[in-house]
Amino acid sequence: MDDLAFYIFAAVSLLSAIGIVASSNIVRSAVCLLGTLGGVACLYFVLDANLLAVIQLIVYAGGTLVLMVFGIMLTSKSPWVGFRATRGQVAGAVLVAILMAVGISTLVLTAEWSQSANAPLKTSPSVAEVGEMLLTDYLVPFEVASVLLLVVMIGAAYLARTEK
Amino acid sequence: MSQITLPWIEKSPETLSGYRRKAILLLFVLAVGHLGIALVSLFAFKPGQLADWKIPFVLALVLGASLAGMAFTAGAFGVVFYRIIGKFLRWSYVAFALFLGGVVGACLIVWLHAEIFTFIKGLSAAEGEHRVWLLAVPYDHTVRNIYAGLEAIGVEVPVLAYALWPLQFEFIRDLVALGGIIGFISIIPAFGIWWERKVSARIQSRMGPMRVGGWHGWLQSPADGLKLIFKEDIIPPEGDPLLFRLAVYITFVPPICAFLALPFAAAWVFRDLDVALIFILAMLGIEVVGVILAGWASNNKWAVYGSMREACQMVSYEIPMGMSLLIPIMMAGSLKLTDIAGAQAGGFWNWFVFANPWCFIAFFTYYCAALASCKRAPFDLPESESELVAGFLTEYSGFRWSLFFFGEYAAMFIVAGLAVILFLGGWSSPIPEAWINSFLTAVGASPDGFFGTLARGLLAGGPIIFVLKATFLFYVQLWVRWTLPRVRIDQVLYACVQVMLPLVMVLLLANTLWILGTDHLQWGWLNVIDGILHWILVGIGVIVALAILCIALYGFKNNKRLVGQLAVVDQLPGS
Amino acid sequence: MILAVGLNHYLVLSALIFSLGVLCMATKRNAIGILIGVELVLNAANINLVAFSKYNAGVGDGHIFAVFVILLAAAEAALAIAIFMNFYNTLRTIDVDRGDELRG
Amino acid sequence: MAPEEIANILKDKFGNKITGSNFETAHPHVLVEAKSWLEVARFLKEDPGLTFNLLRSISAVDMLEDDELIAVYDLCACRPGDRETDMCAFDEFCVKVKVPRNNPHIPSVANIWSAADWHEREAYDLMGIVFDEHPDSVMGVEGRHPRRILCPDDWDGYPLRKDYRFPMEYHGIPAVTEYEQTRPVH
Amino acid sequence: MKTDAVDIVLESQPDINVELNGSQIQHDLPTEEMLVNMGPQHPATHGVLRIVLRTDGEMVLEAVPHIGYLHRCAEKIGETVAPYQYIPYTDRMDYLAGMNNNLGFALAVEKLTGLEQEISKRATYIRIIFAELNRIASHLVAFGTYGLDIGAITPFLYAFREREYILDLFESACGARLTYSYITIGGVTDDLPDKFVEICSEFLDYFEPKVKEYNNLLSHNHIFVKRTADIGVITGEEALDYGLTGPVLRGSGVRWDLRKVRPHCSYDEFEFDVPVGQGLKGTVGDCWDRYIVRIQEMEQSVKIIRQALEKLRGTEGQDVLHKKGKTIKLPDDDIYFEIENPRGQLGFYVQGNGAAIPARVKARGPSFCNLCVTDKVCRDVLLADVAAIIGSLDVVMGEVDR
Repeated sequence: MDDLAFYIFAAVSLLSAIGIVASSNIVRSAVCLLGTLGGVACLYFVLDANLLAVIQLIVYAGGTLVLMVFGIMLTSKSPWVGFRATRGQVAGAVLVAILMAVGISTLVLTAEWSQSANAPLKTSPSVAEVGEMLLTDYLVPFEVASVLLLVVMIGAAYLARTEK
Repeated sequence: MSQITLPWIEKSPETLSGYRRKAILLLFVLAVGHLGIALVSLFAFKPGQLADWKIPFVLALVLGASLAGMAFTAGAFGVVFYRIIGKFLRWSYVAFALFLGGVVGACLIVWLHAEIFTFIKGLSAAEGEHRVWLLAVPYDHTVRNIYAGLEAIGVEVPVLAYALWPLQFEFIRDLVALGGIIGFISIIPAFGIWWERKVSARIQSRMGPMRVGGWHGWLQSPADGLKLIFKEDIIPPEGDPLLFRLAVYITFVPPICAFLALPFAAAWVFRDLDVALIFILAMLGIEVVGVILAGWASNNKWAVYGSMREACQMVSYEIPMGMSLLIPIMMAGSLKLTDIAGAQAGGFWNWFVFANPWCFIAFFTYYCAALASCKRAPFDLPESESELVAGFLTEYSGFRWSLFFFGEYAAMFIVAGLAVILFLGGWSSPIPEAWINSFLTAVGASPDGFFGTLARGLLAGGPIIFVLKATFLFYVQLWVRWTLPRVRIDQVLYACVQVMLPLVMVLLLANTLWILGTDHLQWGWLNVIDGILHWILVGIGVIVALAILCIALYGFKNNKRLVGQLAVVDQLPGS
Repeated sequence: MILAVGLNHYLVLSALIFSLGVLCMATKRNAIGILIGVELVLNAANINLVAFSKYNAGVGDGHIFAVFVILLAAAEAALAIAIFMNFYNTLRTIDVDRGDELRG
Repeated sequence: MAPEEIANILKDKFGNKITGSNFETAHPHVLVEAKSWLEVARFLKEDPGLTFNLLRSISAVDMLEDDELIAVYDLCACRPGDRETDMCAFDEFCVKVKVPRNNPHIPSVANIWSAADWHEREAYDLMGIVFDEHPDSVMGVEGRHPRRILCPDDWDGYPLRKDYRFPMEYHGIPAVTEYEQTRPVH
Repeated sequence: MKTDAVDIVLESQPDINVELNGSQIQHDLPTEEMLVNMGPQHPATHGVLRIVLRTDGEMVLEAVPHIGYLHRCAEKIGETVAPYQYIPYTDRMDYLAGMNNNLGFALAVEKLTGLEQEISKRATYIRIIFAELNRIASHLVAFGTYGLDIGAITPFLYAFREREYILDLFESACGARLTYSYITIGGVTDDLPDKFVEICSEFLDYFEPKVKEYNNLLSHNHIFVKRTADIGVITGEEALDYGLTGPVLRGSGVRWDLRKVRPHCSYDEFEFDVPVGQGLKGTVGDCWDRYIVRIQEMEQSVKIIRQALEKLRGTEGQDVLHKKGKTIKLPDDDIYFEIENPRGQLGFYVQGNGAAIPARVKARGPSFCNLCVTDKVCRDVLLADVAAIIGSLDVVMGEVDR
C-alpha cells in the first residue's frame, strides 16, 4: 500500500510542479503550488513523519500560500498580467534544468549509501521524541529560530509600513 | 385548460389499475427469480472450487441477485400498499426516526464491519499461502480458510466465506470506514440546514419548513439539494473558469479530510493520528485558500471583498484558536485526541473545562475563535448579505454553491467536536461508569447482560454521547447566529488582535505556571486553591446546565407566548 | 519487485522537483513566481532530509532539520513579500527585470 | 410672522427686485426677478429676523399660455427653541421666480441651502429650468446645466412640460405600447 | 449630450491606467481605488437605489447615489386625472405609508378648494387613527430592515409579526393591505367596521410591551450599538441645511414635528411627545439616534391612537365622506401643503386652473430629500457603514423616484 501511495502522491507533486512552471498565470501557479505542497505532505505521511506533514500543511498551505496569494492580489492589476520570459531564456533554462535533473539523479542512483537503501527502519521518531529533541539537543537553534521569526516579523512590518 | 396532455392523466382509472396489476405481477416474478438464484447460489459454491479471480464474480452473482430480488420485492409491496405507505410516511415520529436512522445505520454498518474484521483477523492464517495479487497486496486467508473458521463457529453457509474474503484487506476496511464518514458528513448538512431553519423559525416565532415530507418538513433539505442539482450552473466567463470550478473542491474537501482524524469514540476513528489535533487545524486552515480563489475567479468585486475579508479573518483567528487549544493539550500531555478525551473520563467534574480557571476561559475563547473561523454569525462577514450581496458566493449557483455549504456545515461540526473532545470530556458520559454499573446491579440487571451492555453503551460513553454533545455546541452556533447582529470588519480584527490574542497568551502562560505549581512542584497551598476553584467551576457548570434546561423547559411550556393572545384578530375578514 | 519503493525513489523525485524549482526561478519574471520556485527547491530538500531520516539514520535529526527549513521558508516568504510590496510601491510592477534601475 | 410682513421686509431691502406679491390666495408668495434671486435667498437665510433655514421644496410649473416657467420655492424657518420643553418655532414663506420659457435661467441656490441640490436637478430634469452655477453641473449642448436625476443622462427633452411628446423608443427599446402610439397625446 | 453617469464619477479620480513611475503619491500599501456599484440590485439599498462607491479597500471614499430606476411619471399622471382619481397613485409613492400619502394629498386638495372646514370630526379622527397605525407599521418595517442591514435577521420577523396585525386592521376597514386609498378627498371612503375600536385597542395593549422586547433584542445589543453609535453623524444644522425631515431630523436633536409646530388634522387636540435623539450611545445625530427615535415614535403613536379611539366614541353617526369630494373643481390657484409622514415631511404642490383636473401636481417626498445627504455622510466610512447609514435614513425608493 505504501508503494502505491508513494506513486500517487509523487505523481501529484510532480504534475503540480510542472503545472507551476508551465502556467503563465501566476494565480494558477500558486494553486499548483498547493498541489505540490499537499502531495509532499502526503509523502511525509508515507515516510512516517506525521508531525512534519501537518506542519507542512498548516504553515505552508495555510499560511505561506495565503500570504503569496495576497501578495499576488496586491501587486497585480489583473489576474491576466503575465510577464513572459523570452524564448531563448526559456530554452536555456529548460536545458539547464534537464541537465541538472539527469545529473543529480545519476549521482543519487550511483552513490553508495551507508545502509541498505531499500530497507526502511521500523523505528520512526514519535512526536514526543521530536519535541524532546527540539528542547534538548536543538535548543539553541530552536531559540535562534524564534528570535529570527521575531526579527522577520518586525522587518516585514517595517518594510511594508507607511512611507512618510 | 392546459394544452399539455399528460398520458397518465388522460387514462381512465380502469387503465391505471390495469397498469398497476401488471407492474405488481412483473415485480413479483422478477423478485422470486432473483431470490431463487441467490438461494441456489447460497449453497452451490463450495470453497475451493473456484480460482481467486472468480471470487468477485461469485460475489456479484450472489449479492447482486439477492439485492435485486429484495429491491423488486420491496417495489412490488410498494406498489401494492402505496396508500398505506404514504400514510405511514406522513405519520410523524416514524418518519423522523427513518430520517435519523441514517446516523444509526452508518454506525451499525461500521460496527458490524469492525466485528467481522476482528473475526477474520482472529482466524489462523492459511498454511504458507502468502500470495501477491493485484498491486502487491499480500493476503492471509483463502476462502477455504475462512469457511473453516465459519464452520468452527457453526455457520455453514459457503457463500458467507466468499463474502467475507474481501473484508480481510486493510483498504476495504478503510473504504467501509470512509463510507461511514461520508455518510455521516452528508447527513450533517442535510440535518443541519433543516434544523437551523427550524431553530431560526422557533427563535423568530414562526414554523419554518412544514410541507415536504410530512412531519415538520423533515425532507426539506434533500428536496432543496435536489433542486440545487437541477439548477443552471453559471460560470462567469470573464473570470477564471478553471479556478472557479477548482475553488469549490479546495473549500469542500479539507473539512471532510478533517473527519479522518476526528475520533467519535475510543475505537471509532478512521486514523488515530498522533498529531490529530494539528491535522484538523491544518485542514480547517486550507479551506481559506479555496475561498480566496472563489472570490478571485468569480471576477466580481463583491466576491473579492468577501474573500479578502475571509482571508484576513481566518488567518488571524487561527492563532487564538490554536493557542486556546494548547491549554488542554498541556493538561493531557498529548496531541492525540483519543488520549486527550481519555484523560477526562469518569464524571463531568473531570472535564478539562472545569479543571482550572484558565481552561474555563480558554473554552470560551476557543469557541469564539471557532465561530469566527467557521465564518458563522456574528462573524459571517465573508458572506455578509446586507453589505456584500453574498460575498465570495455571489457568482456561485446550483450544486457548486451547495458544496460550499457542505464544507461549512462539516467545519461547524468539526469545531464543535473538537471543543467536545478537548474541553467537555469527549465521548465519556457525565455520569461515571461505576455509578451506572451499581445502578444496574441495584435494579437487578446484570451489567454484562444484554440490557446492561445496552445501557452502558448508551450512557457510559460512545459515539452517540459524543454526537449529542457536539450537536449541542452546534446548536449554540445556530442560536448565536439568529440572535446577534453582525460585527464590522475592523471590530472583528480588533477583537482578535487587541483582545483575544493577549488574553489567550496570558491564559497560556498562567496555565503553564499553574500546572508547574500543582503537578510538578506540588505546592500544597496552590493545590488547595486549585481544588477549591475546581469545585467552584463545577458548580458554575452545573448551574449553567440547569439554567439552560430550565429555560428550555420554560420555552417549551410557553411556546405560544411569542405569538401573543390576540384572538380577536382571527375574526377579522382578512384572517 | 521493481516498483518497490526505496530511498532512491525519493531522491530522484526530490531531484526532479528541485530541477523544476530551478526552472521556475529561471523562467518566471514575476517576483512571486520566483518565490514559488524557491519554495519548490526547499520542498525538494525537505523530501531528501525526511527520506534519509527514514531510510538511513533512523533518528529524528532529519525531521528537526526539515522543521527548521519550513520555518525559515515561511519567514523568508513573509519578508520577500514585504520587499515585493515595497518594490511594487516604487516601480508599480513586480517584474524583476525592471529591478535594475537604481531609483528610490 | 405673517407673509405680508416678510414681503414688506424684502421690499424695503430690495426695492423693485421684488416684482410682485399675492396674499389673497391659499399660497401667499412674493415674486422675485430671476437675476437677483441669489441675493434675496441669501438674505432670507441669513437675516437674523427671518432665518429661513429649511428649503422644503422647489416646484417647477409650466405656464404654457404665459410662455413662462415658474420655480416655486417653499421655505420654512425652524428656529431652535428651548430643547427640553419647547418645540422649534415654525414659519413658512414662498417665493416664486418666473423665467421665460425659451431661455429659463435661474441662479442656483444650492450653496445657500444644500437641499436645493437635488430639487434643482429634478426641476432641470423634468421641466428644463437651468440653474446656473449648480455644483453638480455637466456640459451640455447649450452650456452647463445641472445633471439629470430621475431620467437617464442621455434623455431628450423635459417630460413635465406641457408640450412634451413622449419618445417612441429609447435606445431601440419601444417606449410606448402600440395602443398608446395610436392614441392622441394630451 | 454625453453625460454618462459613470464617466462623471471617473472624472473626479486619477486615471488608474496611467504608468505611475516615480509618482509622489505614497500609500500605506500600494492599493488601487476601486469603483463599486452598490445596487440597483443590492440587499442593503432597500429597492432600486444605485450607489457608486469609490473605495480604497474597505474604506469608502465617496458614495454617489443614482436614482430614477423606479420613476413612474407620477407627477405627469397627476395632470391627467381628477384629484380623487389620483389618490390610488399616491399609495404607490411611499408604499409603506400609503395612508399618510393619501392624507397628505387629500388635505392639500381640501385646503385648496376650501373643503377643509366641512370634514366631519369622525372622519378626522379616523384619519388620525389610520395615519398613526400606518406610522407604526412603517416604523416597524424600518426597524426590521435596519436589523437586517446590521445583520440581525430575527428583529425583522418580529416586526413583521406585529405589522401583520396592523395590516389585518387596515384590511378590515378598506379591504387592502398595502395600497389602501382609504383616506380620500372629503373624508374616508367608508365608516369603521364593527368592533374595530375594541380590536384596535386590544392590538395596542398587545403591541405596547413589544417595544420593550425590541429594545432588549436589538436597541441595546452591544454589537448593534457598536455598529451604529457614532456612525453617520449629522448635526442639527447640517440636517436643516440638507432639508432633512422626520425621524432623521429629530435624530439630530432638532425637536421639529409638523404635528406639533403646525398641527394639521386637529393633531393639536392630542397629547404626545416628540422624541429627539440625545446621543445616549454616542454623538447626537448618529445612526443609533435616528433608529431609536423611530422606536420611541411608535410608543407615541400608540398614545395618540388611544386618545383618538376615546374621542371617537361620541361621534357615531356622523358622515365620514363629504359628498363634494368627487365633484370638486379646483380654483385657479395653487397650494403647497405638508404633513408629517413616517419618513418626514410629505408635501404636495397642487395647482388648479378652474377645471376638475389639476394643472400641476408635485410631490415632495421625504425620502427624496433625506437621501440627498448620503453623499455627504458616506465619506471615509467603512463599506459596512454605508449599509448602516442608508438603512438609518430609511428611504423608500417608490417615493424617491415617484
